[in-house]
Amino acid sequence: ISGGEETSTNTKGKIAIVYDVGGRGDLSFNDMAYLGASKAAKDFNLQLVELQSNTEDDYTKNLETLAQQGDYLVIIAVGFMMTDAVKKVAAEYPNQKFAIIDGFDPDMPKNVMMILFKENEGSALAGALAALIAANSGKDKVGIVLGMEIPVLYKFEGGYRFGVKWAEDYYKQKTGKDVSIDVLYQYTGTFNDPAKGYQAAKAQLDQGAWVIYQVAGGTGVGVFNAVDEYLSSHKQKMGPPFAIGVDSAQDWIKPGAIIASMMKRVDVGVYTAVKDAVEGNFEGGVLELGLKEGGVGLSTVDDVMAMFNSLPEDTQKQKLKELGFNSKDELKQYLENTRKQVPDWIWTAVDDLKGKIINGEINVPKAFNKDEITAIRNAKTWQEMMKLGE
Amino acid sequence: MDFGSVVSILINSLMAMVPIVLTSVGAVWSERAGVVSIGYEGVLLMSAFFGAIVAEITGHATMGLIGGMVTGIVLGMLHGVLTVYLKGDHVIPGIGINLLALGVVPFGLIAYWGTAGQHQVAVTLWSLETQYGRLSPMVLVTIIVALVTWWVLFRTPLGLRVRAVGENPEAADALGINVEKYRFWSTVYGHALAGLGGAYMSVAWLGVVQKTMSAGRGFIALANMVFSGWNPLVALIGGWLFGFFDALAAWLAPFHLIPGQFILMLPYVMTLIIVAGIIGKARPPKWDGRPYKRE
Amino acid sequence: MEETPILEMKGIVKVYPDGTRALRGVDLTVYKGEILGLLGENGAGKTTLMKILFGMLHPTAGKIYVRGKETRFKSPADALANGIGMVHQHFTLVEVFDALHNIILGMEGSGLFSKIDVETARKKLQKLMEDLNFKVPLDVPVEELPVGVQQRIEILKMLFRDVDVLILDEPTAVLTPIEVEELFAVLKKLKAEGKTIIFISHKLNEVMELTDRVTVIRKGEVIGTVKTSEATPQLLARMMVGRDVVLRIQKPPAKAGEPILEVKNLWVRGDRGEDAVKGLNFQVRAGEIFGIAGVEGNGQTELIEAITGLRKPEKGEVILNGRNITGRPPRELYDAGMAHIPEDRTHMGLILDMTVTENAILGLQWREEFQRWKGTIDWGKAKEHTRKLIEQFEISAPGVDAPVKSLSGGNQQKLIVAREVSKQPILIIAAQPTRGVDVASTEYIRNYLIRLRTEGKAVLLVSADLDEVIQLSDRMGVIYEGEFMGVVRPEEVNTEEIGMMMGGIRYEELKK
Amino acid sequence: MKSSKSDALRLLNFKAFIESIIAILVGFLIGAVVLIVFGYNPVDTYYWLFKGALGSTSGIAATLAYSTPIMLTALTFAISARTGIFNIGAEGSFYFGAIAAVIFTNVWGNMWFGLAMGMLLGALWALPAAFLKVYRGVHEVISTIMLNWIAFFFVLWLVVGPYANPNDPNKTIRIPQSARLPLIGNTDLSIAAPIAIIVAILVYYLLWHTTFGFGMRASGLNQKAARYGGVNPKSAIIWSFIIGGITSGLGGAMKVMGEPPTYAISQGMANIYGLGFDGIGVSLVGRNHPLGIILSAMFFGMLRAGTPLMQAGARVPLEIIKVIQGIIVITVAIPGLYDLIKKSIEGREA
Ligand SMILES: Nc1ncnc2c1ncn2[C@@H]1O[C@H](COP(=O)(O)OP(=O)(O)OP(=O)(O)O)[C@@H](O)[C@H]1O
Ligand SMILES: Nc1ncnc2c1ncn2[C@@H]1O[C@H](COP(=O)(O)OP(=O)(O)OP(=O)(O)O)[C@@H](O)[C@H]1O
Ligand SMILES: [Mg+2]
Ligand SMILES: [Mg+2]
Repeated sequence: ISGGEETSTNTKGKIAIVYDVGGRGDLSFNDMAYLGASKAAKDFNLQLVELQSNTEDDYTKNLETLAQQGDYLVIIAVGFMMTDAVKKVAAEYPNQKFAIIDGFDPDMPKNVMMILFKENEGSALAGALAALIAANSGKDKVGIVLGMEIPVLYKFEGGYRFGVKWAEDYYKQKTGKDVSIDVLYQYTGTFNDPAKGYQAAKAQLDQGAWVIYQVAGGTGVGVFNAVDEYLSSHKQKMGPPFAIGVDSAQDWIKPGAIIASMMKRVDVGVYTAVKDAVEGNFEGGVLELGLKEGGVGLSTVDDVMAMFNSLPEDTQKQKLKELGFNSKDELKQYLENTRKQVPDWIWTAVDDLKGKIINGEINVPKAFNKDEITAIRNAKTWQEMMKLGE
Repeated sequence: MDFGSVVSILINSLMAMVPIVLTSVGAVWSERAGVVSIGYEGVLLMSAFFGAIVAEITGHATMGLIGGMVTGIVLGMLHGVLTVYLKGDHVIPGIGINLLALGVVPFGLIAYWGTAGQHQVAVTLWSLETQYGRLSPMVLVTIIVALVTWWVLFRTPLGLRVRAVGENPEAADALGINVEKYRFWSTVYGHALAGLGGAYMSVAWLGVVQKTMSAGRGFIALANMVFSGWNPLVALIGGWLFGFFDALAAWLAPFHLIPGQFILMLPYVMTLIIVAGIIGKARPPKWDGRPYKRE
Repeated sequence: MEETPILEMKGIVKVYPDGTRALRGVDLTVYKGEILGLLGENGAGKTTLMKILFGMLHPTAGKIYVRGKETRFKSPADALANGIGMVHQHFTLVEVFDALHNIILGMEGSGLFSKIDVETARKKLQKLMEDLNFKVPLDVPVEELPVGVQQRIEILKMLFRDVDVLILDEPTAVLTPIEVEELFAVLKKLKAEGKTIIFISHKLNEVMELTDRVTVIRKGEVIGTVKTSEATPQLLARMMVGRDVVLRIQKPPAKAGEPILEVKNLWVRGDRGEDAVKGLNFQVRAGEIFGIAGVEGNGQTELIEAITGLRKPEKGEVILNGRNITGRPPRELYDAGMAHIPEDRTHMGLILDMTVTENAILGLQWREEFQRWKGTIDWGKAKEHTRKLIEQFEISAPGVDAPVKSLSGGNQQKLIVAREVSKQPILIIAAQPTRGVDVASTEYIRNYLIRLRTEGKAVLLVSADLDEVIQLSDRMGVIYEGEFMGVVRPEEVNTEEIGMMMGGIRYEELKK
Repeated sequence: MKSSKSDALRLLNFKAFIESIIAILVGFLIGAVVLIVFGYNPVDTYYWLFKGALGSTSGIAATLAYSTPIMLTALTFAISARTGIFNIGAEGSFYFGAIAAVIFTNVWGNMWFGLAMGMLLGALWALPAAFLKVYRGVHEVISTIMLNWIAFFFVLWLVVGPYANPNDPNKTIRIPQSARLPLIGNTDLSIAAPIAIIVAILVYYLLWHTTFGFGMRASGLNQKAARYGGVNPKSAIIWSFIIGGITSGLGGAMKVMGEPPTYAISQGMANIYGLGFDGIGVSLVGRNHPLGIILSAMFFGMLRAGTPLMQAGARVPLEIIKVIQGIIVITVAIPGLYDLIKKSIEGREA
């Protein structure tokens, strides 16, 4: 008796993916991992087995169960929280290939590919975009709403702050005007209470934040709603003010209110791992994806449309109806118009920063712990921050 | 704190109080009749989910609210049958309903909308757009529900009987009052209000269904019910106070006067202080949570 | 005079869900305008029968005829609609409501959602109370009222509903003699108005005084019905118990010894902060029964609670066997040789959801004899002890592991007495020891108290049953508003004098 | 005499036990219907579920490991319930037990010290609710819900700030090797599991075989009578909170000291969150009886341990198992299930 048997006859093998407790629907790395894995499964004709985790205690058990079955090309663990579990299980099953998203351990066994992202780099772009939009509107505050305070989020916050400071400098050089942009930030203490995100974003808007970057999983959905509500109560269809999405190209959720998203291409990472495994090129060790590798970046309209296309047909139709569009093209057009609310020079400036980061001229600091983020928070200039990163 | 912020915090707290107050008021009524339920967390979640479905199917947010109430009614009937007619334990079904919701909603999201975890609701309730934020008519509805519930409970024959049934069902029974009927429908009413509160979250307040969106509000509402001394009017005030401290905490957070975690504690610490310092003893209805059997 | 009976029950059988056969085919006939007494030992099935008549219970078999017509009551609502009302053995009052709301409950006289019409109800009630000279305060939460008043509210509830047939299940158990007199006056007036009354009591003299006919039930069967005018208490007792009962207590002369309990200038506050006990002084000596008589609510409860460590006195001293025990916790007092039969059997004396064994060692759980090693209970020994008590005191219980709530009231009370005596105390405090207990058990308990006193123990007896105090006590104090109106030997005074003292006249004044 | 049989019955109210079993069966049955409705094969699903939970040493080890913390938090609820208190503060004490273990084993790397400090802090955190109840009359439902949240944010602050792991941002500093609970045989199961079972038996012994426990149960059923019986209900209540805090605190400490591979509190407290609440359901299904709780915790542990294979083998989503759990718990609430079924069986025989 096996539920999977009949389908596996016409596939070339199996891959498995273990989600962390956030699970599918976090609009974030779990969803992105699914995207990459399902694409790979389709492209290479594989069967995809998904395991959800109820709590953190399930990680080891989930991985072990899969490894015991022994017939997976590669087992993908999504999320840093699985690091210890992967390390342990991989050591017990040296012939099983694993990939872990966001997880790093210096002593990780050789059969594990550790896929890491430079969220700080992508967040720097978000920060620059936010600060320039604010400065351009004569405002002096931008915001960031985060989930529970966990050090992983410091990378986002640090990068965002770096981008803001860099933008102050850029703006001064471009216009000759001094600006000082404050970053309102708050950790909402939860990844799954949209109401908390909504209230946090409202408070920040009240206090003058002009662009709000959300790094809060399910809580972040509330941030979009708060911005959207601000717009409609000011009889505006499009921002500014804006929200910035995270992890996946979230712009389609509230077109007009979301200017862009800081994408973390977990899908690319997962796809790469599967591809390598299928083609026999799988190697353990670190695979770090930054701006240069296309592992992070600000979403383009095409990215958003690709994300939108990955939704089930019905969902797409319904969403279009809800937004009042007759076709996907209209949505696309709308997204493009949204972006036109921001002057071209700002987009150019962000591209400029991106180029400098890619060519190594600028090094975005990475905050791993409280001391590091505190240092970044206290730094006066981006140059000072960069020194911290070294 | 300028005027705008004050108004904004006020509006926020009013919007945030709705699910808590509705649930508390419903729970007050149900417990006044002697039926305890701790399943409101699950009721909120499931009615947020089913309310959204109904809203989208019918295209009317009000229908969604009614859908939420119906969800509450069905769950209330389940609870009522188990506790009132079958004379079962009052606590266990609630635990079960909470667990059930944690399975039904994430599973239902995938099954119905094809999106895991969350769904943006297409049809939401009209609300008053102000410069300081949106104000839902449900705030008014909530206040009216609390007032009317209070009036009926303390001023009318119906309320008198409900209270009698919760204080001493034997006394009520001996006067020809159908204890089971009153208890059962009180339970249903309680859960129906919670259902309304849940649907409000998805089709009015937040415009989203998220797999854990009740986020402890069902339990907060129970605490608020005890806080109120089983009085719908005090529950209204208590729910608003909680919403106020919640909104205040969100507003204070960006100032980082103390570590963020301590700001997040604010509503809970304040509740505890108010209860310990001012309210103190609350006396539940005497037969609260006890099945009534004639033989 | 073959009129149609207003009520007729035929072949009523009742088997409770747990299998108890409470009634085994009872026939009962009630005529309009009579007062029918219903007698029977604890557990005979009186309450069950009446609850069936009132629609609260459904008979397993049998038929009920009301005014000649076969009727089935689904619930009390049907019975009330047929003009049958019942005052229950245990109070059925909503304690936080006032009398008015308790009375109008279910008959508020307006639509479910309209405002309660309090004023009309109040007028009707006031007239009713005036007519019968039967008054209660209408606006005080009933929990703050003395039991006697609560009992009146129960009766008013039914009269407010204009019932033709009034069932009273042991209404006098908690009343003082004066209150009983008043109640009887009202009942006679009601009878004169043509109402029919079914009256349940364990007190034979009451039945003799009030009723027209008496039906006696034993173990779920009717033993017989007699005209009261043709009956004697001895006859009724024999019918109830199935053997001769000694109705007068045989009391050997007292040989009072050393004072065991001394109460000195004791002041105790009541629940509402009032001075409930005002500077009482008395002694109870070894080998005597000291009785306290008085209308309930005159500080007896507070006095006993203060002596037994359940309430802190304001002032004064309590000395047990020469040791100052003022304000010490109960456990210490038990160790010092005190035993306490509390007035509130079901709420204080027993834990109804616990087993017979667990209840049998309540308050003795620390005793060496029940310990396996220090702090742990040897249930084997506890059960052994319980079996002995059951045997010695002739308690009828399904078993030592049965929940104590499955015992009948009389047997519950016997269990308490047994437990307290097994503490081997030097002082026994007995509060209302025979309230609601049937004749045979009453006889047993009273004789036992005498025996203990004759063996040299000190007994402090508090009872609202004046006969009981007079019969048992060697000396008695009559309490009124927390003070003794006099401490006398029962044989020195007559009932009338005691009654006046209970009403607040001092003995010295009486003798003037 | 006849006492031996009745003793056995008392040990674990036999009828209640059968009723729970029936409830579980009915729950599975209804769950099967749900599965069929959504196009899954119930036989297949349950096969993989039980295979995963009981089909291998590692499955059984996982079952026991999952059951350990919820057994201890269930005891917290049960002890209070027996004393007449609705204590849902296990969650908070659990957090404090866990953080205490992290902090103090890093001061002195001794296992017993870690466990002791976990129990101590768990008990201390239970005290505010106890005192508020006894001296201010604050209903324990309010105070424990509020205190749980306060504990959550407070411990979160410790986890993110002072006790964050400088080398690994994903968790707190680890329990030192010397203070970790030994593992049993060749499995990942630590001695936490047998310790929890022993604690449950001790609690049973305490409640039913000591004068102290007798007093607690007496106050739980009838405070007035308990007082009359020489028991001080106030102190019984306070002690029930304390002992409950101890079991949950121990649970929290053992969670981090005895579960490979983490040996720390994860960020967001992901590995210690929610176990206190789960304990309530476990306790209720176990009829608030320590011995019932041992079985009920193992049952819940089994459901958890079986889900990975159920997901992988039968391709059934995790949420289904929660639906089934919910249904089982609701079914447990149906009283007289036993009588009902007994009657129908007897009816057939007659
Ligand atoms: N709910 C019940 N379930 C099972 N048995 C019961 C129940 N109520 C009463 N009984 C039993 O039925 C029998 C008759 O009880 P009932 O209360 O009618 O006696 P009674 O004559 O009114 O006694 P008392 O004088 O003590 O009031 C007793 O054996 C009693 O234990
Ligand atoms: N002791 C009581 N027991 C039961 N219900 C009560 C009690 N006291 C008041 N109520 C209920 O609460 C309501 C309010 O009581 P309250 O005495 O304040 O008002 P009222 O005199 O009836 O009307 P008004 O508000 O006009 O004074 C009453 O109408 C009644 O329904
Ligand atoms: Mg009776
Ligand atoms: Mg008034």
